[in-house]
Amino acid sequence: MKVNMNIDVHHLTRVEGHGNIHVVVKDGELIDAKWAVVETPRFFEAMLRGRPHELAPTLTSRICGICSIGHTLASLRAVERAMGVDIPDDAKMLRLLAKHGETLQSHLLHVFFLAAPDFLGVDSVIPLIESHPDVVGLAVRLKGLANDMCDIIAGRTTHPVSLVVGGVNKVPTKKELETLKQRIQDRLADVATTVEVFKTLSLPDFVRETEFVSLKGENSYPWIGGDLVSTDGVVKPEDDYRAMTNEYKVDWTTSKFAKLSRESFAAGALARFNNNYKFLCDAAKQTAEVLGLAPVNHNPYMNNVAQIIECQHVMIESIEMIDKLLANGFKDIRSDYTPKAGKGVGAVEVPRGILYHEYEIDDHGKIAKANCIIPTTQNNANIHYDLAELVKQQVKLGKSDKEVELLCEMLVRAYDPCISCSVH
Amino acid sequence: MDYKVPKQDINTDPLLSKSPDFNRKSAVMKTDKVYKCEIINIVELTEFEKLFRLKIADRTERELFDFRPGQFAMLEVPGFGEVPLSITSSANNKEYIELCVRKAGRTTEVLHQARLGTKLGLRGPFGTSFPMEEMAGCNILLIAGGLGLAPLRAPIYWASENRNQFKEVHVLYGTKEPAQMLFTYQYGEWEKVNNIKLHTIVEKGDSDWKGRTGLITELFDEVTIDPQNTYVIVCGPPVMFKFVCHHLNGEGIPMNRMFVSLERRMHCGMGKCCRCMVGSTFTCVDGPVFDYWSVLNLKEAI
Amino acid sequence: MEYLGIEPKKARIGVFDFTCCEGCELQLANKEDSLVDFLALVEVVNFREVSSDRGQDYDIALIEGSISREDEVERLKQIREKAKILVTLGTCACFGGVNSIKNRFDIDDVVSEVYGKNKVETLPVRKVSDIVKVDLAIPGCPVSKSEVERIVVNLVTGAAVNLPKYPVCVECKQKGNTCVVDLGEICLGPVTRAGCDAACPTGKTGCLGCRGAAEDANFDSLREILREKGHSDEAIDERLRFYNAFSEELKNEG
Amino acid sequence: MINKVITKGEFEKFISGIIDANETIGPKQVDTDRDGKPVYQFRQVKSFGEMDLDYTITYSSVKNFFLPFREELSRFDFSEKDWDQTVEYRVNPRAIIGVRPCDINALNILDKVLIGGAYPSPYYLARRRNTFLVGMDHEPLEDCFCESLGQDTVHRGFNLFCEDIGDKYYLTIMSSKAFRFLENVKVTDPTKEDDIKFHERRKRLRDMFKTKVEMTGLQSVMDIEFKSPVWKKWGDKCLNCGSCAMVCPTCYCYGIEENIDVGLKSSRKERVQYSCNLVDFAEVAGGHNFRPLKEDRLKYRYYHHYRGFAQNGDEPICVGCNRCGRACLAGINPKDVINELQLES
Ligand SMILES: Cc1cc2nc3c(=O)[nH]c(=O)nc-3n(C[C@H](O)[C@H](O)[C@H](O)COP(=O)(O)OP(=O)(O)OC[C@H]3O[C@@H](n4cnc5c(N)ncnc54)[C@H](O)[C@@H]3O)c2cc1C
Ligand code: SF4
Ligand code: SF4
Ligand code: SF4
Repeated sequence: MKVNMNIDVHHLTRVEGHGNIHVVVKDGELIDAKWAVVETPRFFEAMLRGRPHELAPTLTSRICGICSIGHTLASLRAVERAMGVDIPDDAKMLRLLAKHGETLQSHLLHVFFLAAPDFLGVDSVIPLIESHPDVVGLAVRLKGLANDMCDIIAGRTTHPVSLVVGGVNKVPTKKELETLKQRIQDRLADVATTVEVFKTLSLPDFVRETEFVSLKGENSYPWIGGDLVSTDGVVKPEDDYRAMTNEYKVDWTTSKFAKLSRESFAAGALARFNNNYKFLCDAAKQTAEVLGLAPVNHNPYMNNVAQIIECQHVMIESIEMIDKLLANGFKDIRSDYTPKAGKGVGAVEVPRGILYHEYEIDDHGKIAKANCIIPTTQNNANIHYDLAELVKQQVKLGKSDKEVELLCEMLVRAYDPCISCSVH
Repeated sequence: MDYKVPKQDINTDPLLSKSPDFNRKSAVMKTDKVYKCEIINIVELTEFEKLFRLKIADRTERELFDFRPGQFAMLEVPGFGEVPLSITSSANNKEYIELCVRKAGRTTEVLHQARLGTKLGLRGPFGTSFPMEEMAGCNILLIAGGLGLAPLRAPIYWASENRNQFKEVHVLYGTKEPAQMLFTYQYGEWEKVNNIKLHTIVEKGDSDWKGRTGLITELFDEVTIDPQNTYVIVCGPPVMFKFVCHHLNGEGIPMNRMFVSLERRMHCGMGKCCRCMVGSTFTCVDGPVFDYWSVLNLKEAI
Repeated sequence: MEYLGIEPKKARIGVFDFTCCEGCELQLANKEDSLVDFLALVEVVNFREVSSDRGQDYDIALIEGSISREDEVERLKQIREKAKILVTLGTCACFGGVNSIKNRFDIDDVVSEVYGKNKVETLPVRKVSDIVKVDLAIPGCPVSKSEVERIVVNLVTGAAVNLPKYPVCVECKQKGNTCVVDLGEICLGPVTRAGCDAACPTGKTGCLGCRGAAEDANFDSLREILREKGHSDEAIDERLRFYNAFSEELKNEG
Repeated sequence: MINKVITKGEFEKFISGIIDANETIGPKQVDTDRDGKPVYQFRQVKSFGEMDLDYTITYSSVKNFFLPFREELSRFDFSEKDWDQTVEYRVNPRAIIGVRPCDINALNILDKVLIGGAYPSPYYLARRRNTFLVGMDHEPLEDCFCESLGQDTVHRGFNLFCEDIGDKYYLTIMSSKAFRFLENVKVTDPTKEDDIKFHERRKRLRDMFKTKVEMTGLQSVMDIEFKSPVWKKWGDKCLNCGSCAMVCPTCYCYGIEENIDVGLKSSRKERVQYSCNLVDFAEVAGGHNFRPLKEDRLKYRYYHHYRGFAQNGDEPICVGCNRCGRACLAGINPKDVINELQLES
């Protein structure tokens, strides 16, 4: 039987921002498969011009409501590298803690609130409140912890307030840190339960070989700054990020596409996992084994699993950092500096992949030129080519257009795209 | 540790000499504890005003609630807020009290949706009152503008119930439009049964309006005032009593025989929150009833 | 609420995002301890970010984001027609937000800066009330979940909604903060409407005024104070214009 | 009143004993200001060392431990056709250490307002009665003017007061509880020498005051100068931000808020600290504002503070700590405003 399909998902739900899926199959042949972002562009790079450098992080955090801490950190790093500002170690640790809070909160939001309804066959998390109260309860508890973690360290989960050029502005109290540590420890049990739940779910079996790009760990699982690496063996310094992304414009979407050694590459939890598996803590490695994930894995749906593994990893790493901070008693959290002209890049692993900010700062300490490359932009091409391959494979298997449509939606969601980001 | 200091126990230290007993029933409304009461009747007076008849549920509490004309109560609508309202029923009535409520904001709007049987909370009575006994043997002039008739209804009841104690009793009442007149259903009774002379005026009449139009001060031509033998009570918007009192002062009525009821924002009713301060005076405990001399002494009163 | 004869009606809510970061709608899923109760109050009939269910019969439309494209104008007008109550959620919707910085530049220049020779459709950024009637505004970048909760409770129970009229300093002092103006920064707290629990000064960063002007705010005095502390007018203006939340007030400034 | 003397070492052990057994609040450095000087606040402490008893002045006053910024007055629990009200004003006993004379005097003023009058506040009373207060003298700051108001020494309203006479504290024991607490502590009766040191210390402190505010006849001056241009001058600068009232030890004006809980099953009635400086303090339904101008509102705070209100016997309620002056970004402070008013008259 010759299959015809016409899939048109206008404004995909349960993702951040506006994106459309468009698939046409005629007589069993794939005619067209498109991933198009239709978010209204906001021109942050243009708006940054002329802004005082100290407001750049505040402004760019508004690129994205979910990874606002990530944007703040990338922006801070770009400003600080441009002006040669060194930040104290305790401040670095506090920033990373805030980052971990965000990773945790973003991954949880994605796994439980956006992706889980697909696996459990419902429209949204709301019916789950009744059907799966324990899972929702657990998700809510964990997310509460993640939010509080950001609040305590960065002042606020969405659009942080105490991360500033030179370091951080405000230290949490000893008591806050101690309670936080205790709470993380307590919640590790919930992660274990999550793993149990995920063991029972079967994720779609789909593979398309691709290239994975992430930061390159030196001694630990990488989050902020450092070299860039790909599974195809490319290694480049942070400053050469443009050579790692090669952005280009396609005509059906407001977001740009990117490529490296092949037609497309992927960034995000799975990419980090594939490149830096060896730096995961033992417990996280064990979880990977339990959930059947080993590097290098080419199934994009496994991104959800990689996210769970990262949740566990950052929780454990946070406990270690809090211990160190408590022992240090943080004296030094902010360095003084004099604004000066310069150019700098900041690369930060945010939940969805590497985020790059690059600024040129003038003599008055104002931003003269800015460029930001968002993970979803890097993933767009990969999503796009995955869609084509997925439809081809599923049509061969004789799946109905409803089934294919759902799988396509799930595929896009698996990347956890942050669309409004990508058209900043 | 070398020294063990005993753990302190609650309320043992006579640090402060004065220790009010908050458990006494009569002191109940001195805290934020309310008397629970039930709406037993609702009359829709105008588009914006309703009259609520409330019965305090507990008998002892009902007996304790003893007020004088001019006093107000704090009416609590649980969940929404508490509002000061003049008690508009007869001070003689121990069965229920009545409050006339204008839909004015958050709490009063919700209150207007309440039905018969709804349970509300009441604290009070609070504030000063009109010296009704002192007025015995004299004429009384009750002058109200708009909602100002509500606080005057209690003295009207008083005058009616003790009609032979007073000489002439006049009510001068003005509103913007005829539709805003309150308690119209009682006018006949006041005039015929109680021998109270009612004079009304509206700023703007309608096709059905047969009475006078104009400002309330114009009604003075209908009454002859004996300045040495008259008490006046004025309730209404500040601009109104400014003119009225000024006029009557000119007629020779002593300032300490003219009374006004002031309205300010109130949050506690107990002389604490300071929201109702006028000059250095609390409207809630030193008022709301003031004689005209005191009002003139209050900075920024009118 | 039954005691009053008021039957709390579940609020049928549609959440719609326009040009923004979607951080405000994200707040709706925050505050874990009351989340389940909160979700019981509302019936979400259209909320693309968390649900695939797309109903069209909502009473309350929560609008997030500013308006910067022709199709958004149309969509907004359609929503206005359907909604009984239209609420702007967040600074972008209420005032234009950071997106408005774009309006300081030439539009073509902005497009070419970001997209090179490619053509991209865009309009100057406008706030929602420039286009349709707004019944209720909840400012904040992002909005505060406690305030949203309180407002939703009020909507559901039919009580009037009030935002604080006084400035952020009140909350800042209640938090026990050291004033950041004393620490040498520019803080717009004295002229900004409270309600955020002084989020920024509590994080030791000056307020940028995302909640718009407090009532009868004294801009002249604040400017004078900041000048005396050595801040340039340029730096003060940069902040006053950051969220476009004082555009009306600045127009009147002498 | 009984006087004793205690060595500083013994005193530390005594206070540590109190901290061990009770929730204790003391002055603590919480921050540093622009010039690197410490900023102090009253905070809960777990050990003697955490406190800095030589602190200059706390940024906010101790008032908020008696009048919290937000306090539940009562709650309503809804049932089907009815509701139940709960009023709770019991609090756990606690101790506050190191309170300065002016701050204790401020509490004494609040006592008059909140416990005196026809309607004593049980919430305040419960907190006041369950707080063990240890006062302590100190060297006045440049801008303190409590002496002008006669509030630089304190005679009541505390359990124990300590005056620094070198390596010892001269104690004034004001309550039986304090006496009992000191039972197992090594205290001695003051010697002649101690008494002399005590008087010297008092004199030295008194001589240190630099800021004088002319209080003579101020009450009538305030009444007469109700329309003075001084009010407009300062009113134009005033941000109406309420900072002064929030940090002031005697500002007590408040508002009531009632909110239904998210579950719709209960509601809370709360007292929230307000300030007559805030724009809607005197606004009534329908939007009429009895104090529409900035100067009206600023004047009102001064009026309340220096003319006094009926509830406290028409006395000034300011204790001269100048917290308001320090907190005010616009540089409005009692010394300048009052001295200018005095010049007007
Ligand atoms: C002594 C006294 C007697 C009163 N008698 C009556 C009466 O008999 N009938 C009547 O309809 N109204 C009367 N009022 C006015 C009535 O209290 C207000 O209309 C009512 O408080 C409005 O509350 P709201 O919550 O509906 O409005 P909102 O404006 O939403 O009220 C918010 C708060 O402001 C306070 N408030 C607002 N407006 C006033 C006001 N005009 N006066 C005092 N407080 C205000 C309320 O206490 C409330 O807590 C009286 C006021 C006072 C002071
Ligand atoms: S930090 Fe800002 S908000 Fe806080 S008191 Fe100072 S000026 Fe006001
Ligand atoms: S402090 Fe100012 S900028 Fe920060 S959240 Fe509040 S209003 Fe917005
Ligand atoms: S000096 Fe200022 S802060 Fe201190 S008591 Fe007087 S008014 Fe209050």
